[in-house]
Amino acid sequence: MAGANTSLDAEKIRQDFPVVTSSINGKPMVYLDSANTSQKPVAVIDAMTAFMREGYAPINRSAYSLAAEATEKYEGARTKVAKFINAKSSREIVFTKNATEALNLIAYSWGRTNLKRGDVVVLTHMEHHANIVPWQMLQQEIGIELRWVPLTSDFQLDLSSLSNLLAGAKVFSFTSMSNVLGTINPVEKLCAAAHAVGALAIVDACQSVPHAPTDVQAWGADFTMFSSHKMCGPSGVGVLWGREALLEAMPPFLGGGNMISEVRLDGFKCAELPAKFEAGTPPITEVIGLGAAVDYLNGIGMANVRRHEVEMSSYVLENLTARFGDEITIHGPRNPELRGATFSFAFRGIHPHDLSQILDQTNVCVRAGHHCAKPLMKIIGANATARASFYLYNTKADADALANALDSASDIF
Amino acid sequence: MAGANTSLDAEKIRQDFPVVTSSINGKPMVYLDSANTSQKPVAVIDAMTAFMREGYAPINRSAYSLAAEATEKYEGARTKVAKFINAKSSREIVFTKNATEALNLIAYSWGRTNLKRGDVVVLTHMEHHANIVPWQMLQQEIGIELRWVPLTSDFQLDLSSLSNLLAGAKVFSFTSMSNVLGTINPVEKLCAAAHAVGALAIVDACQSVPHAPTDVQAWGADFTMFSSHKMCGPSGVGVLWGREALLEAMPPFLGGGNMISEVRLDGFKCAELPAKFEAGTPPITEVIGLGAAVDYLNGIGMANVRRHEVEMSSYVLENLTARFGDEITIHGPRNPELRGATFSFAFRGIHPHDLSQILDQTNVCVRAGHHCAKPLMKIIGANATARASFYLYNTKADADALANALDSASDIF
Amino acid sequence: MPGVEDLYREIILDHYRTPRNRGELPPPAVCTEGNNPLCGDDIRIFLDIADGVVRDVKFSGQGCSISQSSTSMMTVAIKGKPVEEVRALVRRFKHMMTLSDDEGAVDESIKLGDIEALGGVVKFPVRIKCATLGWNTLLEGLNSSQG
Amino acid sequence: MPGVEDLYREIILDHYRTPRNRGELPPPAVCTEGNNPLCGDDIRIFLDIADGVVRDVKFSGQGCSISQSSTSMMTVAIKGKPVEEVRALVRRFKHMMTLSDDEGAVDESIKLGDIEALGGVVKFPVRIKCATLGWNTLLEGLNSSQG
Ligand SMILES: Cc1ncc(COP(=O)(O)O)c(C=O)c1O
Ligand SMILES: Cc1ncc(COP(=O)(O)O)c(C=O)c1O
Repeated sequence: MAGANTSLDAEKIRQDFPVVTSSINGKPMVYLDSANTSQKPVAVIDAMTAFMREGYAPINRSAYSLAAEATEKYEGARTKVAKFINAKSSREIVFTKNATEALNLIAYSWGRTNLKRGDVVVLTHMEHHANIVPWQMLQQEIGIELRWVPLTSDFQLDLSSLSNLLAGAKVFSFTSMSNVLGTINPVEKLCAAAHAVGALAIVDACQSVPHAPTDVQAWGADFTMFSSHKMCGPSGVGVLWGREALLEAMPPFLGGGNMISEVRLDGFKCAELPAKFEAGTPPITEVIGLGAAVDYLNGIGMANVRRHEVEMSSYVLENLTARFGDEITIHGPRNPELRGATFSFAFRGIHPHDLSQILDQTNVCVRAGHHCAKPLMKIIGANATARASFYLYNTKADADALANALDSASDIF
Repeated sequence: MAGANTSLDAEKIRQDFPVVTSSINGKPMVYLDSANTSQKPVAVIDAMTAFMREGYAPINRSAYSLAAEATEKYEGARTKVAKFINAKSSREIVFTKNATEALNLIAYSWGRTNLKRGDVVVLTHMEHHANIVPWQMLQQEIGIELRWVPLTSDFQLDLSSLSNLLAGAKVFSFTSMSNVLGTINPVEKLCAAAHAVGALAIVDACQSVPHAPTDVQAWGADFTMFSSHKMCGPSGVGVLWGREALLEAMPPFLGGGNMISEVRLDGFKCAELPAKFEAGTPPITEVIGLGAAVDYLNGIGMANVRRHEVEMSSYVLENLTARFGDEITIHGPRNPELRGATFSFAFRGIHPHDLSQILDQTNVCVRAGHHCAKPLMKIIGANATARASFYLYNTKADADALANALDSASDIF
Repeated sequence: MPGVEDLYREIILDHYRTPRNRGELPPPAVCTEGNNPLCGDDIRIFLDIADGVVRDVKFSGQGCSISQSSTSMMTVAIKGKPVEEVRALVRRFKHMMTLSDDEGAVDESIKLGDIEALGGVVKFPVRIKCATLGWNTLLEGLNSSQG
Repeated sequence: MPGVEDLYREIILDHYRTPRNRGELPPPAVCTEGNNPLCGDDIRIFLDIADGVVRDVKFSGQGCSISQSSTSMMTVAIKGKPVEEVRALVRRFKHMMTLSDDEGAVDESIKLGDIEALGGVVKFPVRIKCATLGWNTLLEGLNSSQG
């Protein structure tokens, strides 16, 4: 089984995740939907529970110790997140409700201020709806032009015409890793290409921050964002990172408490970063939980997480192909080094929804659907796919369970 | 002590709140900052912990049982919230990250679509920044006119010139209860006044939903919003309620996953209510926690909560006045029936920040500052006040502890 | 956890493997499109209505076994029926799916026949949208062809 | 939990009760305004600078004991001092408040005198903004009167 010759001890790590080690009807859980949302380790759950039982208090606004300590914990989490992605300063870290809000914040605040009719925003065919719809809303509203980087036949971005697409562009916004195909994109190269034409480089890092070391400065990115709930943290909090000068120059997005330094009947003045973009009471407990998730991941080491997932990818690809040959079509790269451990596939003509339902009989949890990437689905010629995604707590046993469950699916159809 | 002749057994209720019954340095906690954010009962903490340990899963998108059950819990919480405020349908309940986002959602989505240069939005002098700044942003952007309902000398809204202020208005947005003064506003009457001139009635119910029964239909309101974290629920989730026809007609606010029914390269179609306004992964665990908070409050009975707070108000007002006479100035109504149990005050010329610091020596937690209502502070002639706010878990002993701590503050100053 | 045998009854799999009335109808038949935003399924229903009677019906599109078989059974049940009867049947079906019904009383006496087999779907709430996709699309078609 | 006696030292309360250099200076003295968004406190610093020396300084505004006494002590310390010495003192003070210093090395040998009493504020992180309000406002004033 796993453990001995892998980069991290997934068998041991599993024990930290109560849902992962649970069983239903006596059958063990096989959670393969972490690209959607990850399970939470006891360390995170306990940090949240302890805070709510012992230290819950408002932050920023009150002088009493309980509140001062809550503030320190909250701001401490910000520092942890800043270090985790190698941001220059924690002033560059804005807590949002999820990655989607972060992308909307950029489109509303930076976009409405800096884009005008005819301006070009370049996206790719493998974007999540969160990196499409906010731009389409701007398109409707002010008439920007959207251009799309297409795919090659082996599920990479087709960069052959990138310079044409980027010509005159104001923004290049792309995912660091496809949540459908598993493809990992060459982020540094794409940021450099954007900057070469004076465009902003926005990296949707939802699928890579949880799975590999991140260095936004090495990327040379302008903005990035990701969600706590995909990286062992709680739901209800996302992170926007942006270069300080950019954030500094942007107008506020949501207005209200905490984001102001002055309010009079005739107008308001913004607070400093990052408060300027954190209107209202933030997800206090959740940010503290995210801080615990960062600690947890650091304890394991992101390079180890990445290595484990490369190993899982090798195993899954070899196994499924050996066992099912042409009966399974995996929509994504074959080289484990070029992908994350997220596999979308078609199997024996069984509709993904039915497949997911049947796999569920043995607690194998895979997602079926369009994975919030409808344009991509159309391009790969599927209405829906089944998707199995592996994380640090998944072992080869999980991959075997998937294969076994798939095999028995044909008993019904 | 409390209990015997009050409407609910606060001594018993306290036991449900670990922070409330905790002590620091051997001295019991006296948490008097619930108008800012409330403590959480064990029932809520346990519901969240149990979900994260046993049932955490994505909602809406996956067919496997774990996800289906999570979806049922999430949607079940929506139904609970709808009933709690007597909404017509749970389609009218949108989960946001906090009340502030809800107000911004209205200003961005309804406001930008329906307001134009010169249109009038009426607010009051006792609004929280969350119900001021989003409108000032619209003012900057499209040039709407803001008008303000002033206060009477006894801290009520001065309605004598309301019909003049409302003449030609498109929106009347006001708080159901002041978070500084404690004043409870005549919501039904104000909604009717708005409707009489064809204006929308928006009720900021952050300070009343946690403390008294709410019936949005009886109010005759168009929109209302409140925050989970002030009503025994977790941080990271707020509620927007709106009349279905209004929400139906509004364009989306945040774009991304879950809020669409179709996305193509050339555009998108919105999902139905309420998904249309819930872009991205929602605060899953937090919404389920809010559902548990609603159950908890229903178990006690909101009418009982209100009665307890009226009793607390009587006690606090009598006690502080009897003990300190002119040395204390309470900025707010004297009649306990017309106010919530939130008291802003000035005491013996001691700066509120210093006061709060000294009270903290005996774990008496009161907020000091402008309470996110700077225009109101200016009007009542204070840069800052100290504020003690009581909730269902506070007893007369807490009020006594406040008075004792105040008295000893003069030892230093 | 209910077993999949409650879901995948033989009659359902039969309609899935051998769908009835699959195809398209040329205009003036009314074509209505429906989709399930959760799983990406889409369906088109073609209705030929004259003198208040569904004279012909066909469907096309992609979907899972539940949406396809449910739609197939539906077409069989409504072909040749007066529109009012069809509406009553839709109400009866949606009632079985325990979805609220805003548009009139349910006639419990209406026989569902083979369609009864879809009753097991109720135990799988996520799949209710699959089972009702064709029916909701039909309803839209009926409404639009009536004016 | 640190006790308030660490915060409210006698010298601090003395400057609070009897602030030095309270008042305003007429133009051409430079007036800079600062405020603490958390508690609503505001402060105005009036600087009369000539030949690179702070010839006079006054302050007005509302605030808590910490912000008022800190500002009062600051005015005493800087009056008559060369601007460069004042800047070094500000750096030294902010260093004591354990705030990062981006603008140059701290000269640990600079004596703070009475101001040392504010060291206890560090144990109350929320109050650091109170203690530094006057100093940050001074810094802005120095910058604007030099630019
Ligand atoms: C009256 C009022 N409105 C709005 C808000 C904003 O709520 P939140 O910070 O949860 O968004 C608050 C609380 O801070 C409030 O008291
Ligand atoms: C690539 C990508 N971008 C954006 C998102 C949106 O994240 P969230 O739903 O947490 O806002 C996701 C996840 O759903 C994703 O996989």
